[in-house]
Amino acid sequence: MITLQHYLVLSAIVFSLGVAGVLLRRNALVILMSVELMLNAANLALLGFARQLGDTTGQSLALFVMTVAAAEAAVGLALVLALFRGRGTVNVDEVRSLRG
Amino acid sequence: MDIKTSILLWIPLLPLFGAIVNGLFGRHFSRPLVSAIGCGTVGMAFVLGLVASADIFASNGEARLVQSVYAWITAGNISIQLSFLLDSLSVIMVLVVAGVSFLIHVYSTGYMRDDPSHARYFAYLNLFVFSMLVLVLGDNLPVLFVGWEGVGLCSYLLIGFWFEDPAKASAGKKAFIVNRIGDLGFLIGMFLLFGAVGSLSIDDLRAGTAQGLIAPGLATAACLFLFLGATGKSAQIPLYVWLPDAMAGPTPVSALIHAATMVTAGVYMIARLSFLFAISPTASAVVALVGGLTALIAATIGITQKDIKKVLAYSTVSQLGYMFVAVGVGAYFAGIFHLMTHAFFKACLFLGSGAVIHALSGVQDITKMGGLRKKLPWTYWTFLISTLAIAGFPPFAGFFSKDEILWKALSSTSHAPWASWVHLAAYGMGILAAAITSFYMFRLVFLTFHGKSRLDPSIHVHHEMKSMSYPLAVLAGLATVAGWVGASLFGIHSFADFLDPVVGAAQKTAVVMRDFAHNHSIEWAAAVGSVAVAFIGLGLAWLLYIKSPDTPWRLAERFRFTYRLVFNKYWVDEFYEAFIIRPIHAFSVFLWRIVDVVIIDGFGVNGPARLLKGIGHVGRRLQSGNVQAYAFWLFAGVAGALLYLALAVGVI
Amino acid sequence: MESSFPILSLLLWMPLIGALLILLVPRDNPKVARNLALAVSLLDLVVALVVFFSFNPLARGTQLVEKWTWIEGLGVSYHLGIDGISLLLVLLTAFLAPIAILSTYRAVTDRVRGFMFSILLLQVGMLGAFLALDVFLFYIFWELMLIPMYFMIGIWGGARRIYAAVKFFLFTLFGSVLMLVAILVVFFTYHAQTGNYTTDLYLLYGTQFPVSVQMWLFGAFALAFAIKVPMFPFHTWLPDAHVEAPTAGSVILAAVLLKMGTYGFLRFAFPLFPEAAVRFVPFIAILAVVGIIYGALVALVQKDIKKLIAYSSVSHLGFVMLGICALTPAATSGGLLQMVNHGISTGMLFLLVGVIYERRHTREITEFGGLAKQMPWYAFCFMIATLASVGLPGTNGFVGEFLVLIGTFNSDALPVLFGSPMAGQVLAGVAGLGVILGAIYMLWMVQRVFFGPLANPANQKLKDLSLREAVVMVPLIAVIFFIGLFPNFFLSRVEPSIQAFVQDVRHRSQLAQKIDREPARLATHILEEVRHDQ
Amino acid sequence: MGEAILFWFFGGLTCVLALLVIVMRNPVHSAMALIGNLFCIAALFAMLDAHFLAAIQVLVYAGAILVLFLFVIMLLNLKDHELGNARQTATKIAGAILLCWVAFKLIFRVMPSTTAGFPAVGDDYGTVETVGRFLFGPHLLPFEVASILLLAAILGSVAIAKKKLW
Repeated sequence: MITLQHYLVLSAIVFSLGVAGVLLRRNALVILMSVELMLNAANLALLGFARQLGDTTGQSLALFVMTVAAAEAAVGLALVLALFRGRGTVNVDEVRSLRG
Repeated sequence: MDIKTSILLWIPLLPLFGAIVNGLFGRHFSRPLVSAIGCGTVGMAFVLGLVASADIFASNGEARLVQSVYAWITAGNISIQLSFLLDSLSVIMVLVVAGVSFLIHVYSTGYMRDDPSHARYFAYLNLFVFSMLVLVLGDNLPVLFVGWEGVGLCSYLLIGFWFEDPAKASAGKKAFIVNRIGDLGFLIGMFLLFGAVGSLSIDDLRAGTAQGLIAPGLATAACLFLFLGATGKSAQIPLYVWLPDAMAGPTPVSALIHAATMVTAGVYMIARLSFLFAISPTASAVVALVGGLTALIAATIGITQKDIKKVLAYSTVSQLGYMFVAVGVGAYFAGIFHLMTHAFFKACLFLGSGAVIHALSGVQDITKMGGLRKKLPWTYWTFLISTLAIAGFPPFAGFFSKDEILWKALSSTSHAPWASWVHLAAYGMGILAAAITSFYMFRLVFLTFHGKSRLDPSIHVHHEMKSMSYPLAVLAGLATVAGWVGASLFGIHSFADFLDPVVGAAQKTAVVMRDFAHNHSIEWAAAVGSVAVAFIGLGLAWLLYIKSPDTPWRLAERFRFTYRLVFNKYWVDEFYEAFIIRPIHAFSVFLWRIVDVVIIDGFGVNGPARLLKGIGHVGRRLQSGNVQAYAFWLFAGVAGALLYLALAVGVI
Repeated sequence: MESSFPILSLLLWMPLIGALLILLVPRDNPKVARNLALAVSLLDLVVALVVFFSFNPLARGTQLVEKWTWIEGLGVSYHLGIDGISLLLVLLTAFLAPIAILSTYRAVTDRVRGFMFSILLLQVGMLGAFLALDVFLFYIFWELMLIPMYFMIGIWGGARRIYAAVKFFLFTLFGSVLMLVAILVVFFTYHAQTGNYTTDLYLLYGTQFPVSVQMWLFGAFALAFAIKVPMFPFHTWLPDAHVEAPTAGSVILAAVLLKMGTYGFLRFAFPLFPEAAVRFVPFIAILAVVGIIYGALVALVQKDIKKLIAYSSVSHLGFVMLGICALTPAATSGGLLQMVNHGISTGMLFLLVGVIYERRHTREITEFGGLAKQMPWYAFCFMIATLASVGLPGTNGFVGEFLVLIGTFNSDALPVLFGSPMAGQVLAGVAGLGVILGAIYMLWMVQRVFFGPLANPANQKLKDLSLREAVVMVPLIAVIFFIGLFPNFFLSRVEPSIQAFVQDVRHRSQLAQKIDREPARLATHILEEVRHDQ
Repeated sequence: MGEAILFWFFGGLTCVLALLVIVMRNPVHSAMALIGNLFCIAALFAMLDAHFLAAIQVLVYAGAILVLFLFVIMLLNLKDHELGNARQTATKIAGAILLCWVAFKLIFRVMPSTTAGFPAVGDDYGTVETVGRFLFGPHLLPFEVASILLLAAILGSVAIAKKKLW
């Protein structure tokens, strides 16, 4: 029997992989993709819960998450473009303006 | 309020008006106009004073006028009126102050004729007259204090009148600061009295004293603090050091402020509060003792001084000592009597010295004068008359007042157990000082006017000016006759009777007569004694400075140490400098450089700042600028929180 | 007591309207900005005068009250009102603002709009802090003052302006954060006791605290105010701030901002926690006296004129604190008057230093000498300010110092609080030494700056006061003599409020009862009988 | 039983593809793996009766966002040396492992274990109509705000991409 738990564990795995990607990769594009992974994992959990409760609110919430994800991707990619133009790299190790 | 009462306010206001007009606009006026405003307002004040005092003269001192102008300070239990009081004591003071001021203003029109700051001079001088009149007319101690500090301010301004000379500006500052020290004493004395009586008006204080509100111990404390104020203002030990330096001011100023009027304020104050001093024999004895000591010590310093004005300055200190002896032994009227005669002859002496200095274009060293008798006849004769007066030769004014003081000191004692000795000591010092006074005054006359001229040949001796000579003549005349009004030796008691309504009761409280007090032959013998010492002083001066002019220098060589000790004024200034001023200065630097900068700012303020900065430097390492590192710490934090949660619920 | 027309609000917000208008002025037109600021501050002064004359001098309580609910849930209200204590300080603030603005016409040429904006905003903060009768509202204005002042020092200041500005900011913030915590404790305690939330000052006066708690709360308030006063040993920000601040900033800082501290003691610290206050009084009084002497001594050895005056402020404010601590109507009235006096005379001194600084760009005393010859009117004004500062009778300084000293000397509260019969006498006596030292450092400075030969060639072409500068000085001189000669004009308006303050603190701290057990020291009533008999 | 097979198939594929996203050196490969991953998740959505969202997932993610990614990748046209090496430090790997470990521990232990499957829902659950009614009914305001967010994102990304920031 496939229960809510299965979906949640799957969601956690995907989320963790996303986190690992964000932390370990240097390529800004891959980092953005990892963020997309994390958002999708969250959506999966959200829809799982919604199905469990039979509540459509969770679905509309997931839709908003997608909206945010789209916006995030657009701005993030614009930043990557600008970064590449300015620095000639997409390696986040070389961007250290925040250094204290 | 009738007209005579409302006049009181105008007596001080007129000079104030003159001061404001001359001070603000005087530089645009012509010199005669400035002089006219200056002299005119003071002259008017004198006339108003005469008008206002008509009743008091008519009633032989019984009448009194009180004018309450408005409520000045009201707060809590304190209520101070701006009010003026004219009684027989203040009549004498007002007339002496306004009269002498008027003469000196007239004199100044000549003396200061060529000074570029003519208008400023008259403004200051008028301001001084205003303050002095407020002082003597004040009906309560705070109003008196307004005048008291006001004259101190004017003294400061006038001593430093030629401020471009740093030494003169310093002398002014010294005068103000030393006066301030005394003023604090005055303030504390006032506070003590207020605590006991709840009012500072003279009448209330008198009533309170009569009702026994002021305990004897408190009275002594209050009197001693007030006397500290008097020592500052009237240049007594230990605060006399400013007066000799004050000679840096223009000579008419020295005559007016530092001889005739301001410096006598302390004596006036004690006479004004005589009812209070009378119930404190201890304080009175201290006053008498300090007065006697000052009279003697200042006189000895006077012997060696070479500056004509310095000699007169020490002589002033010495004469003020006599007045304090008088008020200390309870002879309040004698103190005021001497105050009045001294105002005339000392003003005359100072103005005479001013005339000499003016004639010699600024020379003040008497060893470089001599033989001026012929060239400056007016000055010489008036100076001589005043010298005879101060030295105590009858029938000049000084003889009567000084003899009165000495006789009262000799013939009285007070309730304090050791007062008998104090009075005798005061008498002894007084008679000794009288001899020395006679000596140094004639030394001054002989060195200045007699003998051969030791003048620098390049100096041309100017003619005497009428505006300067007439006031000299008037003052010399007063120095001759003023003593007669109170010559108790000849049975004339009009002066004492006139003051009796104010100080009589106090005098009776304070004084215990010795058994020979009413023996006229002893009184005559004492008088003869004081004339004798005056002759001794005169004779010595004649011997040393006319007969054999070389002897003084040989004596000075012989008693080298003593001479230097006295010539350098016992090194009192140096003592104050080394043991009071320097330590305070060093301590202040310590407070600033060490306490403020190192301790408070260093440890208290910048210390924590540096600590935080150090922590920040450590924390800065974490800020690699790598966003991923930040994200790592973010997730590490989440992991830590989860771990904690797991441990807390016992999952792991 | 509701007034029909919200005149206090008009008084308070008019400078803000002016400040916003200044932002609309084009950047390249500083003249308009200056004149606009001056006009607004003058108008505000007119309103302040209207307030002053519509104030009923006989009434004890707060007047012209305006009260509207602001944040209902927390009981925060917009509550303005004025009594004798704030009346004088409001008038002082409104009086000095145009003078300070006028003094900047030549001194500030850079970012004029910003400066004028800051100065008007500062005025809103100051007026608000004096007018607010709600703790929350007060705290907002209290912090609001900080920001413009910080910028005034930090942008238009001298060489070490950043250090000075940060030091000023941190010192003040350090204290006010503790005060905020204390305010919150009071707020929640009131709620615990009554079930209501309120920040209204008069309601909070009624809160009951155990004495041990009061001690902490009073300590927090007192620290905030003591830093602002500033009392020894929290004074070290003041010399730095004054030296670096532009002239107008120094004037306002000395004249009004420092009064916030002493006002805070009168309005908040003492009435809110009377029992703790009377226990703290011995410490505060001793610190005040130490400050008087300390400030005077350190002023004695300063080389920079502004620093000297800054340290003299430490000394003068010590008198104010001593007057408050004496807890007698006379001394406390004197302390309040001394706040105004210090504002006038020290403000004037700073203006005068600014005048010479504009000409010579230095404030080192040794650079000057003999200026009285070259600048007689300037010397005249400086002399008057000096005399007012050293408390010469006839000037304002005397009245304040005299009342403080005589009130302290004969205070019936201090001996009880110190447990020693001579406490008042000793404190007043030592404080009196400060009067002497005051004369010494001021006159010594005057002598070195104005007297002596005009040796420095740089000083030989100095111009005397310009018409604008003279216009700035005249009202100050007039006020110096007016207060000196007719102090009752102000004291009579202050008296009822001060009486109420003293009685309230004494009564609620049980001090009055303790004093009653002491033998009567003042024999005024006997004297009354004597007078009666005569 | 068929449901279980589908879940394990799509679930396993999701995990594998997600792993590929983060380990591929070339971002184009990562993007390809991500597309697959998104399709699998869309399938899982459908299994959760969220048909509408499954469709949106394919349309928006695979159709729009991923295309955007690919455009950018091609625009940048990264050279081989510019791709860089993933130089992972030991601490970071350790941290990631620790994080995952804790997370799984928690998930398996903390949540109450149920064996029951999903409850039954109505036919209209997850349909366009139902979701639409929610969006334009109670969630109208957030919906409109979301549109503003998108607008801002469009403007923002255009502004950022046009400027030279560094």
